[in-house]
Amino acid sequence: MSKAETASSKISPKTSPGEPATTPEEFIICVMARLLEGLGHVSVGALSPIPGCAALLAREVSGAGGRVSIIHGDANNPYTDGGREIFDCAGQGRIDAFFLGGAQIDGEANINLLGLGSYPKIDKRFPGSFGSAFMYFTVPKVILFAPEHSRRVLVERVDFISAPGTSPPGVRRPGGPKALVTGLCLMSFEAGKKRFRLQSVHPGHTLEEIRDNTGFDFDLPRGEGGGEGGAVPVTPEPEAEKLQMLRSTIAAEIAKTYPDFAARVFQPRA
Amino acid sequence: MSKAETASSKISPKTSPGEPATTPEEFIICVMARLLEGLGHVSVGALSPIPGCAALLAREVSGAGGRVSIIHGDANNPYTDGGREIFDCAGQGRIDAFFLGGAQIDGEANINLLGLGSYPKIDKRFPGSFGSAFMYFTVPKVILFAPEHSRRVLVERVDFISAPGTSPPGVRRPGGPKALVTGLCLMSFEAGKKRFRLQSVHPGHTLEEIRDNTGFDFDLPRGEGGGEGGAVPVTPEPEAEKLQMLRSTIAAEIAKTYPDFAARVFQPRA
Amino acid sequence: MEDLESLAARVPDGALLALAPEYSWVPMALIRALIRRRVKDLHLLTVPIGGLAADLLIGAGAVKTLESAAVSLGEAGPAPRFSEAVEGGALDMRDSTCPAIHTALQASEKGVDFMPLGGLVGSDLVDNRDDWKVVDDPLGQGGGPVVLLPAIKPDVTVFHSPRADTEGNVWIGRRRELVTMAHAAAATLVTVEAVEDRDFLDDEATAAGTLSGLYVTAIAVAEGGARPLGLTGHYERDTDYIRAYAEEAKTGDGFKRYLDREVFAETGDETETETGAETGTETGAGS
Amino acid sequence: MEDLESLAARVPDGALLALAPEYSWVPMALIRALIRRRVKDLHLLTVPIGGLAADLLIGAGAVKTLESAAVSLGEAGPAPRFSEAVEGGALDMRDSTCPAIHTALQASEKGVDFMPLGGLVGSDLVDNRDDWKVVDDPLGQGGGPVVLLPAIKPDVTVFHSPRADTEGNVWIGRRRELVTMAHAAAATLVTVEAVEDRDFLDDEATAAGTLSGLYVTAIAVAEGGARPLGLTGHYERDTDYIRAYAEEAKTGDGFKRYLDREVFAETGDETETETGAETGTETGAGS
Repeated sequence: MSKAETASSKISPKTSPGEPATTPEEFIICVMARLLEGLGHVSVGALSPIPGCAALLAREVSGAGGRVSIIHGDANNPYTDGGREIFDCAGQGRIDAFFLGGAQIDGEANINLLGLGSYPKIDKRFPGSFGSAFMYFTVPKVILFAPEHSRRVLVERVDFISAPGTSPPGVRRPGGPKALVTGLCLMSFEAGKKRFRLQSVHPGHTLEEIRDNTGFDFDLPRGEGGGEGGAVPVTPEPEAEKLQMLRSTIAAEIAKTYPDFAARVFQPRA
Repeated sequence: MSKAETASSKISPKTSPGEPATTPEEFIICVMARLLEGLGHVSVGALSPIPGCAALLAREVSGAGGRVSIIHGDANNPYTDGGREIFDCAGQGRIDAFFLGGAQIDGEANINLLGLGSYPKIDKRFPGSFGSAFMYFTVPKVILFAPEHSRRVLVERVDFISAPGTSPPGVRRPGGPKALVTGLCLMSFEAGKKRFRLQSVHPGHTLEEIRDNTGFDFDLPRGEGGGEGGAVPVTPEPEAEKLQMLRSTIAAEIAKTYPDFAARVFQPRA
Repeated sequence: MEDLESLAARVPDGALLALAPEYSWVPMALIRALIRRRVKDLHLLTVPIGGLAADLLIGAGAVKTLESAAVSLGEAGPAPRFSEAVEGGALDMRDSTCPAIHTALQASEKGVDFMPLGGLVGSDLVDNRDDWKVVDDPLGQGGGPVVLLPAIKPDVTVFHSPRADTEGNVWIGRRRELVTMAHAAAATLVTVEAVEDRDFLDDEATAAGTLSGLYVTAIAVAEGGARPLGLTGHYERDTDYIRAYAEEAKTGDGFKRYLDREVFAETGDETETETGAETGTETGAGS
Repeated sequence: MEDLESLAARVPDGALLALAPEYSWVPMALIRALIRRRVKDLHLLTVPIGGLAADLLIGAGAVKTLESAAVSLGEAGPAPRFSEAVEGGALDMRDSTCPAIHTALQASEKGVDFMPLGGLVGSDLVDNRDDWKVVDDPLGQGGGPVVLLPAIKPDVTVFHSPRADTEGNVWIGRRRELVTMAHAAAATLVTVEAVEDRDFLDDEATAAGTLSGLYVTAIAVAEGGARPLGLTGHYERDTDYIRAYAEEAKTGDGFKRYLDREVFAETGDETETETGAETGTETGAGS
């Protein structure tokens, strides 16, 4: 359900001596995985190898008890009740985290997977809204994923709301956006304020660069006392141990669903 | 879904020389089968060997194209989508005929499968309404089956309406009662008039006897010109050919679902 | 590792307990264990028809509320403890009809508050269910009156299956009411004849008849766990036994004798434990 | 006996045609036969996501109305004929979301006019669907606004399966959206790799993954009938072929060349007929 899976090529953090350099994909996977540790059930949609790796890595790190489901594949696919089951499962409250992308994401976390223009007059059509209008409401921790951090993707206002970021009181909504992971940074989302808050900037990038490439206004990290305007942390590098796990166990596991991706991203070193 | 399956022991019609006498069960089966000939799909509920035989016999007589489904058994059971499928199937309009019994049936074809007394104060409890409140609405040809023809069963007004015989205009109701088969006679039901009409009296019985044993008023057969007050025909004896079919092919088929019944009713002669 | 008694301990007093019909793998050994642990105040939901298990629980005084489309011992006749309890006003009875129970579980399966169902209008069932609501076609397209059924969310679904795998998946074959019951329930407890060292989901042929461990809270091995009822492909329903029960349980005294002999006396089910048959696995991710 | 062309003749112009997603056994040979018979004015429903088959039908001018949650060629990128048709205003587009399509089919499966679904409120999809209705909790219990989706009843459901049996039953494995699609539809047409001389319902193991012939109108054998898409356990998706299509079909001229070569030229599918692969059976009791 997410778009092109190549993160910004600007990320090229240092690694331990003797180890190959961390790739942008590996970096993003580790950022995402931190958001998933300890969760009971992370479900991953179609065509999502990076979220899939993140979910598998988080499960591995968290030890027993966690479950990852990857639809459409044969491995890690628990669904035997047809195409509706993943949605039923979310409606039952059995999915703790899910990923959504967006051709456009705006400052209120509305997402647009459908197209550009004034509906129904579409100038540039994307595939469509998929299950976003339901999953965004039902899964408690939805992680938005935008590899391309640009004003083209992160807009002031989406052209079409495939799924709204927030809902008025009275609308039943156990779920919603909790974080946004891009090629440049990690943001959290505060539904009460309807605003994103920058959490950390990926190594090699700056707040300036993020402001320049973001079409909406956002809050800065909270300071020591919880107030506004704190310093902007750097997103931590992947821990060596996790990187090792990712390149061995997880690479083998994700290859069952995404052999091409695994070969491209992990194989040279596996 | 029907009650005790032993038809009145008063039926003992003559048979061809050399053939064993027709049993009451065989007679009723053949009466019912005539109502089902040419139908696309006859579905039979649980614990219904007599309707099951009738449906299988009608299919055999009608030639190719007919389908009989018998739930809960392994043979002739097409349902693989769980307990709801027979109801969904009826809701889709794919079941042409179904059987319902009733601890009580009244003159407006209301049926009571639940109990005697003033609900919820039940003096005599029966199992319950099963799926009658749905099947009676959705299956075009529901055949009521009351082996015991008595004022205890055929009452003026049922104590509890498990399923109503008719519905007011505006209620969607493609289905409903079309006939009532008892140990004494065959009646049809006219929804517009909300009344049963006697069609024929089984051999050896009389209109007088039926009046004495029926708790509700009913119409007599139509006369030659379609008017009221025609003569009362005798229900035809089973055709020798059908009886032969019943005792061979159908007996073998029904034994897959009801071995005890088949052994008791057909086995001595099969 | 779970056994029958630890599984039974997972059903709290007052639970809304969902039970499949007799042709659909009722966990009789677990029901007996529940009676032994003297479970009480159950809200029992039969999906949609009850039989021996419901009659035992009712007779043992474990059931406060019963929601059911019918209770019967099938060819063995009426369910004696059920009939007497209703006639004596001892049950909070919520009479229903088969498709209404299936539909209300589907509502929980989808996470919605209600589902519509055709038919029903004019049945006395509707007048006596203050939780059901008849509305005029809410689409406003002249569809006429329709009954809205509130979702039923069991606290616990229980069933017996021929087999589980070591991943916590359970074979359900074509008994797909068990799938809906598990999806709708907060917890699902399963007894099985045996646990196989494989993953049913690895094989397309077995995957089709498998309920994922995602929905299974705990599993215990109980050989013959559906007896005296039948289990597809394993053993037949013991009709003589059930007829004898129907006769003996006609009186309260007879039922008490039955319970003492068949449930409380530590012979039948307990023997299984002694022979090591009742070992079990707990799956990782119940809900 | 049915073959691909007679099956295609059973889909009338203007039909509401339901099609499963690419991982769920799309009958590509039948889609090509439909294009050869120049079917038109289809109301195409993708359940819930469309791919190559939808793109071919749209490009061939066979689709008037499209109801879909998304159309994409997956890893091969956007569906070029779909994108151009929407951008050019050539389609009556009814944009939906995956669970809404499943739910609307379930409504037809149950024979009700509508079903409720959670979420959705506040999505622009809702504002643009005049057939969807947002109502305040009709149970009157403060559940808040909920979307009611009218039932979708396909005229025809089509799919490809590894195998049918001689009784007209079809194997669907765990692809149970095919069950709902068949239940909801007036007619269901199936192509299969082969017909086996047995009854899937006789065996509990195969029964679990079987759609009864009760719901199947007609069957034709079409070996490789899902190619270039994949078929579980039989052949893999031909990703190179689909990438090449995505490139060639970017222009109208390229698409026309593709159609002439791959659909209208009597090579691929026709060869199968010559080798006797396309024979078929018609089941007795379609609906």
